[in-house]
Amino acid sequence: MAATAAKRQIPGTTLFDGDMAQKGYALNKMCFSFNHADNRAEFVRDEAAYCARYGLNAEQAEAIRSRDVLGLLAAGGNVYYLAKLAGILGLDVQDLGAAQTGMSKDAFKAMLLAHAKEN
Amino acid sequence: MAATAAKRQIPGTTLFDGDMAQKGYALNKMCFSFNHADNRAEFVRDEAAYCARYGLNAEQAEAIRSRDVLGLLAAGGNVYYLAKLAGILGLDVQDLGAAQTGMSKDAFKAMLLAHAKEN
Amino acid sequence: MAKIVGGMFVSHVPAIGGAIARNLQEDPYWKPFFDGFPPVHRWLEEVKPDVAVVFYNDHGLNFFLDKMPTFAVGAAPQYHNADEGWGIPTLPPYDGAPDLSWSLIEKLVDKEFDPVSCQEMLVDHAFTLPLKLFWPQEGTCPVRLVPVCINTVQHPLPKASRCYKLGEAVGEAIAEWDEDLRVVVIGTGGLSHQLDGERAGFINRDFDLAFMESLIHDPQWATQYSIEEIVEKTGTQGVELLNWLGARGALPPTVSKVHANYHIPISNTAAGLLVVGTGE
Amino acid sequence: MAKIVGGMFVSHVPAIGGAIARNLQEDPYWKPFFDGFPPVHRWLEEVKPDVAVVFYNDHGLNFFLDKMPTFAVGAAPQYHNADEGWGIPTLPPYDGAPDLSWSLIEKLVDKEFDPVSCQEMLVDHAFTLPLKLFWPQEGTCPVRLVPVCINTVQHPLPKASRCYKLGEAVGEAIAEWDEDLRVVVIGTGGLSHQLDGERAGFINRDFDLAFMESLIHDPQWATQYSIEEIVEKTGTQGVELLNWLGARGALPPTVSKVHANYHIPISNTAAGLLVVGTGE
Ligand SMILES: [Fe+3]
Ligand SMILES: [Fe+3]
Repeated sequence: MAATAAKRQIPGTTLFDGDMAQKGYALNKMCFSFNHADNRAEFVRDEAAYCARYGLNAEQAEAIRSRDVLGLLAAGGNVYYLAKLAGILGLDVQDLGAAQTGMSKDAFKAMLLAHAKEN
Repeated sequence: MAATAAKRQIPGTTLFDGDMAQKGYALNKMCFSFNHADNRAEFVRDEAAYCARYGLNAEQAEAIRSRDVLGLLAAGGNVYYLAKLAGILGLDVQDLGAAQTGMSKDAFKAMLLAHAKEN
Repeated sequence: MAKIVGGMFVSHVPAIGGAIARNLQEDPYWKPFFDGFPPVHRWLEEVKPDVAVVFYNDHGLNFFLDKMPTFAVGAAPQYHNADEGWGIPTLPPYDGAPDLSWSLIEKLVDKEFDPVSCQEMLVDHAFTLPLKLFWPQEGTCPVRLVPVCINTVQHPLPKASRCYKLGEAVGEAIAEWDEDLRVVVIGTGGLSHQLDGERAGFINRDFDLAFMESLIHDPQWATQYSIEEIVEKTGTQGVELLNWLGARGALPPTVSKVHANYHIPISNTAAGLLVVGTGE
Repeated sequence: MAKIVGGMFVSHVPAIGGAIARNLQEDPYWKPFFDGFPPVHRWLEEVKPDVAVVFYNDHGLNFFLDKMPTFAVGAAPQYHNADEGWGIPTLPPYDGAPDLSWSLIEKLVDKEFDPVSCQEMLVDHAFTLPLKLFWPQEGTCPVRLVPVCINTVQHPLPKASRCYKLGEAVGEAIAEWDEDLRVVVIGTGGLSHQLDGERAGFINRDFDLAFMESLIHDPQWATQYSIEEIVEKTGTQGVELLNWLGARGALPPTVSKVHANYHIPISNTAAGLLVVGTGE
């Protein structure tokens, strides 16, 4: 049974609710650990071992391995914690945006700028 | 300025409010550490050094040294955390009660029993 | 739909853990306390709950003053007990009911409560010992759990009336939960006792008995009192009766008494036990 | 008696920390954003606040999902910033105002809010960067701080109307505080942006401008929307405008606009800035 009532559908958007939180706890806990430089270094040294230590499931570990941002979200990742992982990987939020929308980074940035011109 | 409004006076009783919490933070944090057996052992090995590491002030450190229960409370100790210290010292809650009321332990236990006979 | 079958209210004291570990149930000191439980065990075999929602207070195991919640609701798949520092045995983990937990949290937030959600949570003797008293069998506890933790440590404590309303909202959320579950609500702590200060050893038999009686026939009676008044009447730790009020709030107004026991003292505490049924 | 002199509302983005550290205020990308602040600095020199109450959201520095508060109020003597993992410089500690914090907490609990009290609390970029933008001078921040943290991470989030009421209760508590202090309230976060999902990059200029306008003339306007509606209109992180609503709730109904700026984009975010005065 889903923990939550029927949800409003917002295109391209998933609310991080109790269902997602249950799914993603291990992944988010790993990302929370990245507040510490030692932990970031250890992740870089051996990603797979670090993921295993936090008990990531196969879907989560594979999404990490393949740098699959939408896959990380689908596996219960919360963007507030995933952002710390992105920092390690040298990705900024526009890289993430491009990866998720299928745009080039330049196209993504142009899209952002275009919002300034609306109306 | 006191953090809190005029307080109801209850004889022999201090509510653990914001004023007390500010005063006792270091002491209570030290006692919270006693959830771990390693920390308890380290305290036993060198009480003064352990108190110093948690930044206890002179009043708190002296109350620890002299096993002064009312002094620990006056210095901001909260009984929920102090109870972990009592455990290390091998004191049960009737020892604490006796120490605070100035009774012998037997007299304190007799006083508790007498409540059963009220009315 | 989930149904609340009844409420169970009991004091908690660390020493109970030691007494259970050493099999002191027949010891003269402990016998008047443990003798309260066989009727509860028989009732539990009749009503067969699947889930228990436990209103309790943490004693500095899971929460410290750096992040002290007013109300916290567990939403973990499992809850672990751990060393609290006073040498009682650590009990085996408890299975959670996280979907139900999230449903409670959603409905509480919707009704303007501000709970802390806890996807990992250590549970202390206030949670584990009542469960062990109610389900004394070896091994893991046979019901799934939802912990609801109320601050009784750091003043300001939530008002008695607020705790009762919290319980009401929990009760409504359980009733709306679309799964065929039998739920028991549990409140632990109190009754009158005071561990700290020159008034240590304070006990108030009259108030305790009136309070236990009120939970059957006039459940909101104790909500007339401020926190300071409750401390004055029941002691600095007697205020843990807030957990009883929370659990009582989750029950319908009319309940029937199944069993009660009251014994002074265990440790420094007046030990109360009350079980009420809803007829479900 | 303490007086609220005004409210300051601003977006927060980690990259602002990097821009400050590298002195990019005049860089063409950053200039339209940083140019918003000199008028704010002049206003602060006029109103000279002693204390700032900051409504913000934590991004996984101080709080994790094991203990996720709906509302948390700092009550520490000092607040430390720390490494958040994305390489912006750590800023010096902030002085607290713990007596005022406790007074707020007492009054919130009395009014049936259920805050977490935090006697130790790391503060992240959502707290530190707005302060650095408002008080850019070297060294420590010249006002004492009371952090009020609102959950924008783990749904269910508190409703917009609840955040506004939280602010109202904070405002009343400040007004009742018996010390001659000048207080500014700050709300950080938003405006529209979405970092995650196929809709990443979503921005809603019309809504943002209407929201900023509403804070001056119709402050409860945004409380008509559910959390889902706010996410739909402003993005998954645009919902951080809850912090602006909390801060606005603490101000009197009538305020006057001191300064506003709106610029798209910094990072993926529509950056808003609004300062209003109470005339105190
Ligand atoms: Fe207790
Ligand atoms: Fe943010």
